[in-house]
Amino acid sequence: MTVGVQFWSYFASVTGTRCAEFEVPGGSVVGELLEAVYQRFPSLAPFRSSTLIAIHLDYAAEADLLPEGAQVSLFPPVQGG
Amino acid sequence: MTVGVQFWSYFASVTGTRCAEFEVPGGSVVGELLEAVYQRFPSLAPFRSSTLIAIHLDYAAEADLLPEGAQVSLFPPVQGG
Amino acid sequence: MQRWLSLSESPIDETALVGLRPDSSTSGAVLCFSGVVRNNERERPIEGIDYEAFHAMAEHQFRLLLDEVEARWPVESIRLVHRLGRVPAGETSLWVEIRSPHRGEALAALAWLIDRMKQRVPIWKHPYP
Amino acid sequence: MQRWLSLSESPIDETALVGLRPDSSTSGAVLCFSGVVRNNERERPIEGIDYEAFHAMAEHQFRLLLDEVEARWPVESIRLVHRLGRVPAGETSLWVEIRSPHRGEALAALAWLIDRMKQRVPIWKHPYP
Repeated sequence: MTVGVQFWSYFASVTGTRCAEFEVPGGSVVGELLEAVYQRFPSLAPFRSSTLIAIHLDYAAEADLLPEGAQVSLFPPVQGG
Repeated sequence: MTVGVQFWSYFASVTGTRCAEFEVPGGSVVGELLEAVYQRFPSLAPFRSSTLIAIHLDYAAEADLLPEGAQVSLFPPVQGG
Repeated sequence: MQRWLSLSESPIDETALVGLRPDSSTSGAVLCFSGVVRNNERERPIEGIDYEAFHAMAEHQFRLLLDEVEARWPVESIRLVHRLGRVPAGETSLWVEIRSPHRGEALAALAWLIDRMKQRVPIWKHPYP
Repeated sequence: MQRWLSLSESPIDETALVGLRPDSSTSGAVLCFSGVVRNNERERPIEGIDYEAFHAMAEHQFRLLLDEVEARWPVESIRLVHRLGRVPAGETSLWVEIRSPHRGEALAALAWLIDRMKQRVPIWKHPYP
């Protein structure tokens, strides 16, 4: 299945793009998608431990199942205010 | 020496006056003045444990010496805001 | 620390006070508290509260509290207004604004200042009618 | 709990917001926080901050936080405005107003809400120049 990934804040500079699409097997979890992301954008891998993940508008963890048609966002720590 | 005493909030209702003067010996402390106050206004005595005392604009304790020409205020707990 | 203190029978014009806030680009936090007279006191309905003050001592005690705030927290400015006399329910009786570099010290200073005010500043409430 | 949330590139008109505060004579406490952009970031001078937001998720996360405030404290209303885009130093980027019966819950809810916002709401600061 196809998963859309958006990169926010300086993650867009690190990857050189605001969004990308990935093909992953049905039943994959977020962590498996991340492996594909880091394969295509190795410069993003060093930020893995502080990366926040959302599926659509809610936070997600690496162990979470990717739903059909998932829109995933990856971003650094937030800093509103 | 003469000491002026002011009564604030419902202490003015309890004593029936906003101010009074008392004669006390030089070298008296606040507690001795209070005895004279409660002698003239016995209805105020039951409030003694919660009574706040000021000399001029600063809080004072019963053991504090009364300065010459002291203006003393007696009032119930404060409740600004 | 800049300070501005007012005890007055006039209504507190919060919009005007906010409009007159001094400019500063060194303070990251502005915390503003309005104490509003509620329409009940100990669960009995009231029209408002008549605030009585020992005016000179109240100002003096407020100044002592502001001195202590200044000694304890890196506060840039405090503006404080306490209304006296009759204040109808729904209107503001106390307005305090604290500016500081960060929100933590503004929150701590505000909580401390109001707690202390209620112990030290000779103002009394007389609900009416 | 009444709530009013706005994420917008427009300057925050605090005077107007205070003027539009809904009347209430049941809330004794109104606490208002303004987060102002400082003219330095980690001790280096800056002109301002460009706020980037994942807008839809930021609104959703703010709503979840407001749900949690409502569950935890007896807050009567919250109005929250976060400015996005370029905000020059000295201008307000965040404005939050909390009304509650007493000041204790307003102070607790405000401190909690801002702390959580800084962990959960996808907004990022880019100082300029």
